[in-house]
Amino acid sequence: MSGEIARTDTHADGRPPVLEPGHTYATVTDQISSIVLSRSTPRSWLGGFIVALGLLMVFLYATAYLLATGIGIWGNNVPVAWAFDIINFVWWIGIGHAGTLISAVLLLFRQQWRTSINRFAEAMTLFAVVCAGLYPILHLGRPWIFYWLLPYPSTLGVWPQFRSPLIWDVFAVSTYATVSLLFWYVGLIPDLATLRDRAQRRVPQVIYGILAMGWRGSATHWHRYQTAYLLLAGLATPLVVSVHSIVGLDFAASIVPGWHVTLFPPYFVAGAIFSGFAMVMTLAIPLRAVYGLEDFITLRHLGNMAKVMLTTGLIVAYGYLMEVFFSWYSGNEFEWSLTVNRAFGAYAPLYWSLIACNVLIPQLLWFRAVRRNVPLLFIISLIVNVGMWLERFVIIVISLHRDFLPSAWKMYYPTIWDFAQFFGSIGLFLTLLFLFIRVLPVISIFELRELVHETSEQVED
Amino acid sequence: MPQVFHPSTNTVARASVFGGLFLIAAVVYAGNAFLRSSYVTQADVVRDQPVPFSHDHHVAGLGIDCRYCHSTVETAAFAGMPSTEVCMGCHSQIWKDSPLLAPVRESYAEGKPLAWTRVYDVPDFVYFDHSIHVAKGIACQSCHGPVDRMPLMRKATTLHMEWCLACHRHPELAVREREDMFKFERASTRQAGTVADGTFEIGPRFGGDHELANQGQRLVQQYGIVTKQLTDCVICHR
Amino acid sequence: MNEPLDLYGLLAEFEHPEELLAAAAAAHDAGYRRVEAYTPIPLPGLTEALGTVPTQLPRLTLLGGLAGAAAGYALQYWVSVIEYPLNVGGRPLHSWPAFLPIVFELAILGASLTAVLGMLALNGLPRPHHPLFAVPEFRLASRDRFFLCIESRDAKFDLAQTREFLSALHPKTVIEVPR
Amino acid sequence: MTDSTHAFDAQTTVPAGVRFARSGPSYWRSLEEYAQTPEFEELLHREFPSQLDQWNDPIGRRRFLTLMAASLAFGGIAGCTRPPQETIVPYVKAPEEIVPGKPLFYATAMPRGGYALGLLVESHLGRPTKIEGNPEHPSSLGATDAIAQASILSLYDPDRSQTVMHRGAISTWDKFMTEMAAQREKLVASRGAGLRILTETVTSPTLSGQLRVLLEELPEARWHQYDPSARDNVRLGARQAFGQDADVVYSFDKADVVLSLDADFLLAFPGSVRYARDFIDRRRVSSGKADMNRLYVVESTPTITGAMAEHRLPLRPSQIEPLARAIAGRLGIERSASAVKLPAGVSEAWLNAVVKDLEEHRGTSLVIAGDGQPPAVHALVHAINGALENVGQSLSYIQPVEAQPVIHHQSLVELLADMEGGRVETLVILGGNPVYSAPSRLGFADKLKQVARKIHLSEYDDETSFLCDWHIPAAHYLESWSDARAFDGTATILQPLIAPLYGGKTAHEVLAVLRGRTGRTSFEIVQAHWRQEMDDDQFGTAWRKAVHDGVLRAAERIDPSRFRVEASGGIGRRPQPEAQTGSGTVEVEFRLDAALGDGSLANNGWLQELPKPLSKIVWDNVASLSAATAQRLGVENGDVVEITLDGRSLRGPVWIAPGQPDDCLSLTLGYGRTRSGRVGNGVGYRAAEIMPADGARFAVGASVRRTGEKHPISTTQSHHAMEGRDIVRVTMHQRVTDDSQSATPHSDELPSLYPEYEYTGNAWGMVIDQTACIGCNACVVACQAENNIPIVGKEQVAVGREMHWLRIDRYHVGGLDNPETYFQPMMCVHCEKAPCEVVCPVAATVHDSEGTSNMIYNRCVGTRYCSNNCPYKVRRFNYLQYTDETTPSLKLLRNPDVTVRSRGVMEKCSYCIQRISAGRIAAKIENRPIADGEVVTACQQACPTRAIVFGNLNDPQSQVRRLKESPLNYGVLAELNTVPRTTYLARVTNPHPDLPMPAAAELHGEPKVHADPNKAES
Repeated sequence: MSGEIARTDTHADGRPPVLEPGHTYATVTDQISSIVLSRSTPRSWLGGFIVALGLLMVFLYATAYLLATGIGIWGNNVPVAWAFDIINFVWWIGIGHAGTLISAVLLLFRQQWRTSINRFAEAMTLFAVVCAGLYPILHLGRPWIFYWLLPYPSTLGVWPQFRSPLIWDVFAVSTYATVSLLFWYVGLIPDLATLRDRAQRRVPQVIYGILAMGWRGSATHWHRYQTAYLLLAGLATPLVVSVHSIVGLDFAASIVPGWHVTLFPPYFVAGAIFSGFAMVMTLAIPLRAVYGLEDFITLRHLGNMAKVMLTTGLIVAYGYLMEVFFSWYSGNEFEWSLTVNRAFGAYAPLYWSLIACNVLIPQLLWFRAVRRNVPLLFIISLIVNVGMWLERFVIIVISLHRDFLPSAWKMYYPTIWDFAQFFGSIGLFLTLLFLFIRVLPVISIFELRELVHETSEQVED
Repeated sequence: MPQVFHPSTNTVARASVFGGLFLIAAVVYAGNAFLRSSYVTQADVVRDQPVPFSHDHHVAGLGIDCRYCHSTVETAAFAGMPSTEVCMGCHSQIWKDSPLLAPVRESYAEGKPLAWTRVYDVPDFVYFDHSIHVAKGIACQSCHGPVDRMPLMRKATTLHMEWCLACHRHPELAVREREDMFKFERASTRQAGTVADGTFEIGPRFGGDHELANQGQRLVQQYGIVTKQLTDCVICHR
Repeated sequence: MNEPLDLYGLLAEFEHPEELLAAAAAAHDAGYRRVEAYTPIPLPGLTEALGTVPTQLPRLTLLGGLAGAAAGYALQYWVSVIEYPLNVGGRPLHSWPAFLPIVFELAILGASLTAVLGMLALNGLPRPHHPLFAVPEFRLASRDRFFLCIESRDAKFDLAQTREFLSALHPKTVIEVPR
Repeated sequence: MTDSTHAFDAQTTVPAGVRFARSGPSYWRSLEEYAQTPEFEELLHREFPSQLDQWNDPIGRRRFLTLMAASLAFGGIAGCTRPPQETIVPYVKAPEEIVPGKPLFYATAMPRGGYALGLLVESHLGRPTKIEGNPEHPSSLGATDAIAQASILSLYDPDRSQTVMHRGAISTWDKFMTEMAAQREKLVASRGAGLRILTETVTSPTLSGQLRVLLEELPEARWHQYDPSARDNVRLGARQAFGQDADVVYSFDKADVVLSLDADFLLAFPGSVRYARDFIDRRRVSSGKADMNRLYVVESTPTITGAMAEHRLPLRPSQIEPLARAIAGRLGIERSASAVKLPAGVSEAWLNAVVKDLEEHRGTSLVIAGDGQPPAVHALVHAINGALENVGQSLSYIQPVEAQPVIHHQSLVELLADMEGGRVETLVILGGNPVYSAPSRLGFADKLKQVARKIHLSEYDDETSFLCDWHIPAAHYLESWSDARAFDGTATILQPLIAPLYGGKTAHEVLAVLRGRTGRTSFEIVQAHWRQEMDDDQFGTAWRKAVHDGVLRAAERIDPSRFRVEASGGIGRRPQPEAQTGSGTVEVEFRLDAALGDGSLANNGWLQELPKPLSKIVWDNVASLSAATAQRLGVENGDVVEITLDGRSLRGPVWIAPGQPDDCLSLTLGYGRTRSGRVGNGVGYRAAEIMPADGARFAVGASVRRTGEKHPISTTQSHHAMEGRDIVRVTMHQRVTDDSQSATPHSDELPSLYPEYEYTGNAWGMVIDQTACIGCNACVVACQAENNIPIVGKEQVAVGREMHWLRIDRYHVGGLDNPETYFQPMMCVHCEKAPCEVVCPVAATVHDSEGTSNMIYNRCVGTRYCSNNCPYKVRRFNYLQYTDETTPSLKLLRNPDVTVRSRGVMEKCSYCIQRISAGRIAAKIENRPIADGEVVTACQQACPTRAIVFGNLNDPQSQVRRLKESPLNYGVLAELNTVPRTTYLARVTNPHPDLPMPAAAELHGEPKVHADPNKAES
């Protein structure tokens, strides 16, 4: 038996450790790579995968019917021309923010505890962005010419209209997808090398070999590698902020009462982080249970994520408050009647359940006891996910269904296809996630080895 | 122990990673080339017609004016296709039993119209008006090319929107004198050159020729053409 | 300089990072220049010990970012003002504030792509085939072993002397790496 | 049919002149071509509005194919496919007046309820595409109404009957003629005994001429008339007052004070289009005129006429006679005791104001009674107008326009008696659908069984045809040679625009057969008739002129002195049909539907989807009642009730109509068709089910019972209040004339960050005068017809996806019992700083250099962001494939100058850009500016009251420019700095100084001006 031993049983402050004691380079490497390489597929994985696949089928069917018939199969109308389609888009893109944020920002802040969760947080980001990216295409009246939104020298001699926030979206989302992918992949390279070297059979050797690009861990490579990784982190951080700001601008740049709010960009970002961490939590808790990763994803991690949720939750709450305040303070009759309509109109129940989910319930996280109660954290994270979806419903549908001219006011009711499309996309997300868990290391192995290294030093000196 | 990969894979791998960008570029380029190819646009492709009518013979040979058959070109959006009556006007005297003209005689006798294949066909959402173009100094040749040298009719351009725009952006490069409307000129009589993006292959070409360029400007004034209006979407789409 | 042509270099295997750091420093002091260390984790100070020069990557990345931004603005300006000026809701043709988001996104995109591709290029990756992969022990380089390799193309390389020098550093083993 | 097309194209019809060139993608879609295509055969049996069932359509084969297509397209493959090969099919012999791409306009007229509305019909290569009013014709003056606009759709309706039917089996016209020839022998022998002819209202000189000759030949035969829209009460009233028949022609241009007693003269009268014009011209203060007329309306269910009133008084129909009597009493005409007591709900103040106003305006006042009111009221009104010296001034009497004035209801009753008594062997029904339209109590259907030989001529194989032995498909009026007279007696010769698509026949031809003149075309018949009327030597020119102008001659006014009603007791009190009385507590009235009329056009999708002027309901008729009554009955909107009247009952949904008098249900005719066609079948309830047997249009004593069932009702506007927002501005006449600051309390000038765009050249703009808009919907259908706007069906409207580019917003101000009602036509206002355009990612909607906001369908990808960002919500989205691309006949209907939109594309008002382009091209070819009024939008052209004015803002002389300078001019939601090109003139009302001013006029916090009476009287 060789290598350092992590001696991080307790910290000075008595907080739970980021890595349970007794681990060496070898143990962390073996334990995590074995999830992919040797260990047999757990039942729970199979069960979950089948459910996810079923939902994915629903998604495909709904999409086929959508393409054949037109988006009239949804409940959208005039004035409510955007509904579930854009709600889901914003919801997913919001979720897709935690990953990059965790890896990038926490990396810059040298937060050791990020190590155990950044890998699958990033993966989750990618898959969420995939789901998000589908909606802007599917919601088009004529999706088959979606490529007209891209600037290319067409025979028409016409180009996209760059003043439209939707075009900003196209660039923001595609950039975000690309950079997240790069960030995730670069992070994977050393681990892929590990898997290549630990794989016994030829096929995995070849596959992981190709993906590892012949990484051999030379000192010079590590040097450039870390520089690049740090640069990416530095770039991803403003990117992540810009992306959801631009999504916020989709609304803020319009004149619809309830959309035309200068506060939107920052509070959309906060909301994104809020929902993103909630989703990470929702995924991390079952994951550590099923694969026995309690040693790596410790209560310390869950606690920290809970704190982030609490903070961002408070920022979001502040946003809600300011919305109300400004609509009153501006003295704009349209804004104010919208606010009243939100609180007491036809959709009021949704508004109040949004407040409950996003503002009231997260306050429980003030208590350490709650932050250490895993099942409770799981439930709260789920509630926040629901709440964030409701927030988008409130913003989009309630604002649209009653705007300027009362003669045009209409109610909006979703159809079964709206729900099929929504839950179907969750299926798509989970399917991708399950596959990822099966074939790639869910926790960054080399960074855990680093952790072993660092924690051992800490005690030595 | 054996290597997992053969040395050659190094080259392959690098090529596939760093060549990827060039690959994408190549695909985009090829796609564009394809869309502009005459396979798609049918430019310069001769269509089958019920009667192998030769513009070469009738225009260059006999010197018949365009308006003799396309009679509404100056007054209506549609240039007009000759009714069978018009054909028979001459062909009841000459070539009156040429087998080639059998369909014409048949049509005339039975009152069944001839069905010509459309050569110049813009999409239904494009509203082209011949009368205004002729009135503002756009000659037949500008769009239809050297019809007087076409034994069988073919489309002389792509009819792509970018092609229309080339003229609508620079009318001064296309307009001609009134009396030249229905004339066909050889390239030799004018100096060669092209409009900016090269898609504007036909019509008067006097890139370098200042005298002609100034003349173009003068005509634009004279015809009262408002150039900035020509690129309004609704000039063609309604 | 009797350097066997069929040899890539000599590989010394260590169990502890500290040993490797020491060995690397020693090799450098001994005048070896074609020395490379292989580790399962990035070891702080290792490159310095080997005397490697710091990378140019940050500068490249900056250039990539600027290029992206410039391209973004140029595209939007050309399209909206020159190529097809349109009266869009009475807004000015050159609505520069509306152009900024895309400029920013493209800057990030350009920089990120340069950073990653640059890193791969400078590292000479991808390189799935490498003499070291022929060494069975080397598989542990991605687990818990630390290796130091003195390459045969080093001016000072001499099979006997170098092997001697390495063994003096108390490695677990010293292996000859075939080319 | 090809030859026949030529037959009339070439020689006989007379184009009213070419307007201007309008090109289109389908120039060659001429009838000749269609005649040869298989589509034309298919045309006979294809699904009509496929969009109706699109919604619940399961994924069938077609679906699957579309699916594949879509997914292929999704893969971008569509980008690489070539356009389909098209062919050009020129004429063999070109008719000289036809220039492909240039429409021709032909003058004709639409007979409705017998009365003609003069029209000019646009024709592209022999297919009529659009109906306009005939400026020369007194009933139109260039305007039209919704039903006339929509009638062109019925022309192409594939559900129209297509073959002669004999006892349910397909037969032929020839067979019919041979059988009739045989019959004629017997008839001649029996001098026509047992022959009965039933027509609708007949004003056609030719037809009546034919009938007279026939009746001379066969003296035993009888001619009966029954028309559900007949005006029996009016006729009886005149007879009671004067002992003779006379029609009234109103001259609203001479009336300063108008009192309507349940008379919806702006919509439901023959000549309403003209009346609306004259009436509004007396109100238009924006055009500088100082004085303004005043309208009092007493009515039951709210109508657009009531909405225009300064002072509206809701009364149950039965209460109106006492009121009329009271007014007559105050004017010293009516001396009977009953004259003093007032019906409940009428205040002394109100009555005094009205009487005072009337007396102060002797000769310039006008009192009108509605068709539904009993003869007595009409008699009283004649007396009142006489006493007020209005006769010869604001109204005049003319010889009846009807060829043979009869009391239709009596006529029908006599016929039924004969049928029952077995005295009818052969019954020839020329048009009309009595089995459906006659009150069920009369038992027309049963008694029809006792007739040996029943012949029915009608456009549809309808309820009546079903019970007849012979059914002859009737030609649409756009397919027929005929003639008809207008409300003022003006005669018009109807010329066909197209050969009968389905081989329809006219009444003339059928009568010719009865007279043994088989095979005579209606052209010959009509021409023959007029040859007698006109002097022979100039006949050729006279005929051409008559057909070309579409106006023949008006009936001369009769000397007023012949119409005196002596003051007496109990005017109109004489044996008269008593209002049906049952045991119940509720009063029921029956009126023609505001959209469908008498239901003969029930299969017309445009009319079915046309929002009713006030309720905005589509695809249904309802029983409207007051809020209080609804509360009393414990029902709410959409609850199905059972209405029982004297033993007969029907079930229908209720709808609360603000302003409806209590305890009064208003039912509308025209719905509940069972054999109208796929569009109209089973829509709504059939009111004739319980109509009184005596022909009265209302009855007291009905009872209403809740059934507990619900019936979903689709409306296009669900919210009626302005929420205190500055949307419709209302001001009072006094303020406008006193000082010109009135209507615009705060200026619309706002600072903008953006540099101004210079609009040199034309700058198109529009002004809509809300004082003039009567909410009649003509513009809505005109827009639909001009711009190929599809219908979407009831379910889609319910979801909120109607496609009308132009909607007429209706707002209520005040209490539910009798609120003020304001109309605001709302379509794209073409903002100079359009919020919609900025957010479009593909530049599918941008401005052109003349300042109109354009929608480029073929560029639109359908993000719908523009709709969200449009504060006026005037953009419409094709959520599904709404345009019916499967029914060939509808392709003939479409306007070739407007792109047909497919699924997934946004659309909106374009200011009729195709008309602008046509005008621009015409002007540019001649190197001249476009003259003011040269370019006219479809809505503007259709508007009876000229409420919509369109033109060039850069032309200082243009009318629109002048209106923009009016103090009444303002932009809706202009505070958003959208800089709309379409602005509105505030609604001006002229309340009586002694009566309360409109609540809406106080909305903008202006001081309550109590104007001095002199001003009001001027």
